[in-house]
This record gives sequence, C-alpha cells and structure tokens, in this order.
Amino acid sequence: MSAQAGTGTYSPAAASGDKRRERREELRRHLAEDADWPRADGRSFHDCRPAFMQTGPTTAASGSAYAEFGKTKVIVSVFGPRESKKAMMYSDVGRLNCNVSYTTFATPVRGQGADNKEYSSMLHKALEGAVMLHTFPKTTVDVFALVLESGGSDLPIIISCASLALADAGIMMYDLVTSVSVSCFGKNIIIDPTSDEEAWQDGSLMVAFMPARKEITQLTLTGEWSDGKITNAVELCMDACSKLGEILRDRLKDTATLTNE
Amino acid sequence: MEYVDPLTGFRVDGRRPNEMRKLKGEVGVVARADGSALFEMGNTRVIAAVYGPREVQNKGQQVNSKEALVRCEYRMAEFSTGDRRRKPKGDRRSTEISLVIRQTMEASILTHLMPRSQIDIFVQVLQADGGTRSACINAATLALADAGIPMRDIVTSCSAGYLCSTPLLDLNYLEDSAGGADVTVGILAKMDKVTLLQMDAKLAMDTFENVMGLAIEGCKAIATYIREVLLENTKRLECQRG
Amino acid sequence: MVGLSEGEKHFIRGGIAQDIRTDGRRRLQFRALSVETGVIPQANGSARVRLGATEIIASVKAELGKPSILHPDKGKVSIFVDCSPTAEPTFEGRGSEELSAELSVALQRCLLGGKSGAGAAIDLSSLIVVEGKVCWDLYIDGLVVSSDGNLLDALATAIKVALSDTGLPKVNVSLSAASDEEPEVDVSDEEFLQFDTSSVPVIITLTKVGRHYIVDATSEEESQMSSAVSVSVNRNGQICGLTKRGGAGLDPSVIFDMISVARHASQQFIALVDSQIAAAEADE
Amino acid sequence: MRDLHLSLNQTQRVRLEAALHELQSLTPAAASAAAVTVADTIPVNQEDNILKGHGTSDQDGEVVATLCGVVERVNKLVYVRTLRARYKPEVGDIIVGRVIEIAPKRWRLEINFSQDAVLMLSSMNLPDGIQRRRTAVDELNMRSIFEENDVICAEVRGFQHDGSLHLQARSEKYGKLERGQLLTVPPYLVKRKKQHFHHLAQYDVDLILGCNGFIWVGEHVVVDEKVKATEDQQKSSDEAENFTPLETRKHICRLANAVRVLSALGFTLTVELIIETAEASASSNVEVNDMLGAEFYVQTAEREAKRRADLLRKKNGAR
Repeated sequence: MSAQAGTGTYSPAAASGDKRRERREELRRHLAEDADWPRADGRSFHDCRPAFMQTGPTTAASGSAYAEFGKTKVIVSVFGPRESKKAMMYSDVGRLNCNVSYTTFATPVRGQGADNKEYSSMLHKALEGAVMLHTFPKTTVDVFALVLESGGSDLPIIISCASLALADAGIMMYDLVTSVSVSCFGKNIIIDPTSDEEAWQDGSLMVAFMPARKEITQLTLTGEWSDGKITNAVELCMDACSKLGEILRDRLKDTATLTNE
Repeated sequence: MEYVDPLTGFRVDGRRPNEMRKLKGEVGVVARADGSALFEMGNTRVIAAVYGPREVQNKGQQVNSKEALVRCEYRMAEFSTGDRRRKPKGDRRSTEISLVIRQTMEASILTHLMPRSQIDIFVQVLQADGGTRSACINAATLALADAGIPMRDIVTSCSAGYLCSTPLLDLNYLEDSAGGADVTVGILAKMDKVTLLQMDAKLAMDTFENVMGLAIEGCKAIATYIREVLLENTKRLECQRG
Repeated sequence: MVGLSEGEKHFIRGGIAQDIRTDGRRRLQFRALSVETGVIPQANGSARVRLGATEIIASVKAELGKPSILHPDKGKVSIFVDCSPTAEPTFEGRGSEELSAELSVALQRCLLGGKSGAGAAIDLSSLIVVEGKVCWDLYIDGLVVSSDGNLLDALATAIKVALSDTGLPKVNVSLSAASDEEPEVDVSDEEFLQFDTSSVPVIITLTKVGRHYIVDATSEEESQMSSAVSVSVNRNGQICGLTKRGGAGLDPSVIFDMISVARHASQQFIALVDSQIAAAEADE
Repeated sequence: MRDLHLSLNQTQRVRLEAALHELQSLTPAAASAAAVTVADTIPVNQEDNILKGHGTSDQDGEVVATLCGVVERVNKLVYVRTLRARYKPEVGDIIVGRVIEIAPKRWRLEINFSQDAVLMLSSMNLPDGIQRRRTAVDELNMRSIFEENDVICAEVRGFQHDGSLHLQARSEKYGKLERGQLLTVPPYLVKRKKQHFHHLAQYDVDLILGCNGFIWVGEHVVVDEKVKATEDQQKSSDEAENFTPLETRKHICRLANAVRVLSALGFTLTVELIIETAEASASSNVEVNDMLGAEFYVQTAEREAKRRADLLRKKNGAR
C-alpha cells in the first residue's frame, strides 16, 4: 500500500472481549436515554467514516481497487472480459460473476466472515444493472472481493469498491454504483454503522445507487419501519451515495492523469 | 427394551410381528414432473418425481447411446428426522442410497427402448421413520409407471428384522435402531426375482432365510397394493378421457 | 428454467400492459391459494401451501436450548430453505444452493427483524423458559416441492400457516438453589401453548414488467422481469423487511410507489390467508 | 387431481365425485376391463400367431404389459395404448416444438419426446420460397429464421438410420408461432385428426393442437402475410402499438384456460369441446381467471358427464 495510507502513529487495536462488552453496554445506556449520544468513534449520527479508496493494488488483474472505511478494509480484483469457462448456451450478453470472501482473520472470532454467504449474489445484483453486459457477449467478467478486515457496513463498501475496480478494468458501465447503509435505533437513524453498532441495531437499510442516473440498483431493509422513516433513510443514503460517487470519480480522474503523464 | 411383548406378542407400535404398517400410494403429486408419486409406510413418507425420458443433458455422462441413462438423487428434508440436525448435501449415506435406488430401478426399466435419452428419478424424504430406502423404491416405481416409462416388472421393496428372537416385518425407526439385524429386499414381483438385498449386523443362516422370506412376503403385498393403485389410476384416466 | 421466444415474451408484456395476464388474471390478482396444516406430524407445526402450481411444505420444530450470552432474555429462531429437485431437475446436487441461500436470507430478513430483535415476526422473549438458562430454539424449514414462480411469497405464507399450527409443549422447570446448576426440565406431553401469530407478516413480491407491477408472478412471467421488490408487511401495514431483486436500476420514486402498492395488496392477501387458515383448522 | 389443487368445499366435492362417477358408468365396461398395469399378463390365444406391439414383452411364453394403459387389438396385433407418457411420434404428425439449439445445418427442438427432434435446414422452405440448394450464406443466416426458444410448428418426417427423429416444415402453414401462448398437456389427450390447425374466425384466434401435447393459442396470422408481418414488427419500434387487441387477447386467454381446465380433468381435447367450454364460461359470465377456480372446474365435469350421457342416449335411440 502507498505511504499515504498510513497515519503516522499507530495504536494497538482494543478489541478484547471485555472492552467490546463495555462499549455495548454504553450504547445500550444511550439508547435507553434516547438522546443524541456521541458514537464510539466520535462521529455524529449522520457522519460517514472517512473514505480512503485507491485503484490498482493488484497488478495481475484487469482492474482492482482498495477501500478502507474506518476499520473495514476491502480489496476487489476484476478479471476479464475473458472466455466463459462453463459450457454455456449461446448468449448475446456477457456474464458477470461475483464472489465475496473473507480472510480468516477478518473478524474478531476466526472465520466468522464465512457466514455472509449471500454477499456474492447481493454484490452481483447491485452491479448487474450498471454493467453494460451486451458489450462483451459470450465472455465473463469475474469480480473477486476480499474483505481483509470486517468493521461494519461491509457489503456497501464491497459494492462501492467493486464498481471502482470495474471502472479501473475498463468495463463499460452506465454509471458507477455506490452504496451506503444506515442502522436504526429506536427513532434514530445513524449512517455507515460500525460492527458494534450493527450488532445492536433495531433495523437496517442499505441502498446501492447510481449517482448520475439517480437509480437504485439494490435496496434491502430489515426490522420494522414506517413509511416516512423509509423515505427519510433512503434519501439520506442516496445523498451519501452521491457524495461517495464524487470521491470515486476523483480517484478515477487521478489514475487517468497519472497514466497520461 | 422389549421390542416384542413376551405375553401378547405385539410390537411397540401395536403391530403383530408379520404385520406391515399402513400403506398409502398416490400418483401425480408434482404438477410439472413427467411422473410423480407419494408413498407412505406408516410415518415414513416420501415423494418421487420422474423427469424424462428426455435428451441427455450432459453428454459426458452418457455411457452407451443405445440405452437410456438412468439417474437418481435421494434427499432428506431438513425436518424429516425426529431430531433435527443439519447435514451437508451429498453425504455418504445419501450417495449410497441414491446408488442403490438407481441400480434397483435400472434393473427394471427397459432402457434399450429409449436410446440417447436420460431419465431422472428424484426422491425426497418428507418423514423418516425407518424403511426409507424401501419407501423410496416403491415411490419410484409408482412415479416411473406414472411417467409411462416401460418396465419389465413392478419393483417393490420391504425390510424385515430380527429382534427378541422374532422375525419382524417392516421395521420402524425405533426397531431399526435397536441394533438387531435389518434385511432390506427388493424384488421384481411377477418374475419372482430378487434385485436388492442388503443386511446389517449378523444372523444365523436359517434365521436369515426366515427373515428374508418375511421381507419377500412384504414386497409381494406391496406389489399387490401398488398394482391396485396403478390400475385404479389407469381406469380413472381412461374413463375421463372418454 | 424457462426459455421463451420473443413472440411469447411480447405477448406476456402486452397482457400485463392490458391488465389481462396469460391465465386471465389481473395485475394485482393472486393465483388460487390452498392451505393444509399438520402435514408433518413429527414437527411441532407444519403446513403445505399451494399457490397455483407452486407447492411448499414448511415445518416448525422446537427444541430446548440455552439463550446466547448476548441476549439472555430471548429465544432463537432460524430459518432455512431447501429446493427439492422434484420441483426442477436443475435443483439436483448443488444446483439449488444459490437459490436456497437467497430465499433463506430474504426470509430471515423479513421475519427475524433487526439484530436487537425489534420488529421480529415472533416475539423472541416469548420463547424464554428461564431467563439466561433455558429457551426454545425454533427451527423453521421450508421445502420447495414444486415450483412455478413466486417462491418467496409462498414460502412466507407457508411459514405463517405452520406457525399458526405450532404448539409449544408446556415446560415445568424446577429451579435448584444453586444458580450454576442446570435446571431440571419437565416437558409436558399434553399441554401445549399456542403461538401468537398475529404479527407474522406476509411477503408481497411486486414484479415490474414494462411500466407495470404484478403480484404472484408465474415462472414464465418472472423470466420477463427487469426488477422486482419483495416487501414484507404485517397486519398493521408496517414494513418489516424489503429486498430488491433483479439487476436493473429503479428510480427511487418507483420504489416508494411499489412499496405502497405492496402494502395495499398485502392487506387483501392477509385476509385471504387468514380465511384459509380458519378453513384448514375447521377441516381437521 | 394433477395441475389444479383446488380447495373444494363440501358440496363441490360431492358434485365432482358424482360427475366423475357418472363418467365412469358411461364408459363401456370393455374399456375399463382392458386396462392393464406394468407386469400384467395380457390374455391371448397362442394359436393365433399374434404380433406383440408397443408396451408388451414376452415372458416365458406369456404376453406381459410393460406399461400402464389399455390393451388394444387390431387383427393379430396386440399393443398397450398408453395414457400418461411422453410423446410417441408417428410419421406425418403435426407437432409444436421449441428450438433448443442451433447446430450446423440443423435446429434441435424440444417436442416432449425422449430425444430432441432435428429440423434440417434442407427440410424447410426458405423465407423467399424458392426451391434451391442451401448455400453457406443460408447456413450463417439460420438464426434469422429461427432462434433459440422460438416456438415452431412442423411435421414429423421420420426416424433417420442413426435413430434420430427428423422433422420437416415444407409448407407455408408451418413455421414460427408468435403472439400467443404455449400450453403443454399430456399427449394422450390430443387425438390424431385430419385437422390440427384451427382458425377460429369468430375469435380471430389460431388454435394448434400438436400431437405431442403442445398446444398453441395465438392471434390469427394470415399465411401469406406472415413474412410481411415480421417485417412490420421490426419497423415499428414502439411496442405498445403492436400489442394483441384486447378483445382477441381475452378470447386467447379464455380458450387457454378452457384447455387448462379440460386437461386437468383429463378430458380429450377436441376443438369442439374447447370452444364449447370457453363459450359456456362466457355465457355464464365467468371471469377468465375464475375459469381456473373450483366452481367452474366442477361445472365443466358436470357438463361433460351430461354431454356424454346425451351422446350415448342418441346412439342407443338411433339403434
């Protein structure tokens, strides 16, 4: 990783069981008071974590991207378009193959990330609508996402990072896809939750969005929601997605100028 | 545990030693399959669906283009056993039973009449209470007949065991897990030929003959029942066709 | 797997636009629903649901277990779906794994509520026998026996019916003085406690074909979808879960519109399911 | 009953049973007596030098059925006529099929037979209608004639020496079917007749009863306009203007549902019966969708029982 990724100082990660439980107790207390409380990392409810994104960490792939949002670290490689391995029926359109995996050390408990089996198909659905599949008939584009460390909001970060990697690979897309999730606590909505916050949430909502076309490619929701709350949360997410889209765009421009020089 | 009451001679579920559980067979239970059937032996309940004969889907599996390729998959529903445990799909037991069912059915199907085609038999156990492989074979026979696939003969299967010095017909799960011998027999009913014979544990030679004889009697009774079901169904279809 | 020719696809799209689908249904009309309870006697509750040619068996099994340390005041519920190859030859072997996982996750999302347990279909605290010591673990299994589209809605319906059929045995616990010891548990064979299933939601999947939405799509119609939204709605009209399916992007206003249409359709469907449950109970 | 799992109420159940019972009593006893199942011995007079046909085999000198069905005897030939089974092709049968694959010089079609059927490029009329040798260009343009998943009507040409089943489409009436729906029924419900194409002028609908149990219900197409129509369709990019007219569509759906109900009841599908059923639903103001409901299902069974009883009475009266 380039030098700018480092922050200069470093401190040991405090993730021992007792401390985690303490933080959860604290969160619970705040919830009971139902007041605006500072989040564990000092953010306010509608603050996202600083997004660090970069293209080209892996050289063997056609395109790749690295994303780091707080503790969540994701790397995505894109291969192809290359000939479909599977003996498939004739098809006018290309295939998009997505796979999400976790490192065994991604979670506090070893190997827990493997529980998120559905992420591969969720990633596929979020990206499918944005990729111009008809531009590479009879071939496959493989998207491999690896979560190095899971620190909450994993799937949205994977989706955003994957769309950056696709763009880096020069795959034709209608638009970039960015994704943001929110957690709901009582009547409060907090954006870009960490793992601790996700573990206590009453409900969650995730939006994958194409900022320029203003279209939602994926939307999931759990927990009980009233109509108005859904609207608010979705709008909040879309706004965050648009801003995240700008960051992606800047990264791509940076890469383009670098290669031109 | 007393599996046979020494005084009355009745078994734990109230049956006599040579008494079979209640049978139920029904064809046409899966709308989209070419043939399908439900078969119950007491609490054991299975569904079989037959797809085909149709063009061989994976040419690599075709061994002989002059005969139909018969395939079989056995699956247990998550809720089919008393204690619920998650098992990976394609575990060894399922693979073994799939193979047993396939070989047993293949012996009866006139595969040479359907060259270059494949027949898929899928059996799904809804409830397992002993004798699942027998129930699966019986269901598969019904489903194959429902699909109009030509067969040499009706194949039926039944099990028998030996507990408390008594040969017992059609073991339920409790009796099956008692650790005694368990003989599963499959026969071609009319030709009077045995196509499947499996046994766990050990038995004296002459006892074995008795137990096997009992299982064969069971198979014959099932064959009579299955033919009734099929004849009934054929007559009904013919009447409605007009 | 359905392959349709351009002509047929065009015909289906036209039918949806003109509000008369290939089987004569209107866009927001369901296929015939039939319901049976107690089909798996070994389970605590079970149901068979048929929606057109789609057939689902759902079973609920309850086992006594220990609550997790994080949630000592709550029982546990897990939901799994399996697609039998009897329904579709392509489901053989590992062929149905992806679909089964997708359906399982969608059901978990719609029925289990948030991580804290809020908004769950089943009140998890009602599954507690002794706080921190003994609770009920509910295992909900869905099996797709025959498939002709709209599996998710049919599965959710089957689970709702199976839960209404479920009786949990009454448990007597004799607490020993020492709190470390395992409590003695006596499970009654005769007394059963019925569940409160009034808050179990239904799932309505709206499939978008052209500019219109349809409910209860057959597999032929599903092959035509550009996108679909599955919304889980409870009796009070609250949204308890949502999944968007299909790749194409949707305008946010369209999604909100689909949610409100689904909510409207759900109230009709809940009434239909309730009447079928009542009829099934009367039949027993 | 297969296909339709209806929740009948008590009275409907009784009525349905009565109707089915009536049907049973109307069937000549001989037909029901001739029913056999797998492994049943078929009684024959051994001295007659009989010929063993379809669905029979020789076992220790006895003629034994290998299928469930009804024993038929034609002169010396004894065979079992199957009921539910896949399609058994005969030369000259008119069938409806779906293209599965495009292979060199041929299309492969699913026609509910134990193998895919083959339609050679040389066995069909080219769009220009001129008889000539097929060129390499024709071969490259095959996808423009039929592509994967297209529904096609064709005729059974026969088995080739390698055991594959070949079709032909050497007439204008054969070819691609568009703008309608395909239904599948068990092939035994479709009887071989002189006429399998039916233009129901009163509805502006084409009904094709394929011998293989594939039934097409679609908008009527005038044969010589076929080519032109496809061109038109390509021209008009706006799909909405091109939809089947609502009236015609209602007729198509009504006829399709009539086929669904009749096949679920296991009644032989004749064009007359299909029309009669559709008409009956329309005249008693049954909504198209409600035709698949329990009430209409029972009514259809009752109507058929009555129709057959009348038929029988007429026959007996004539005698």
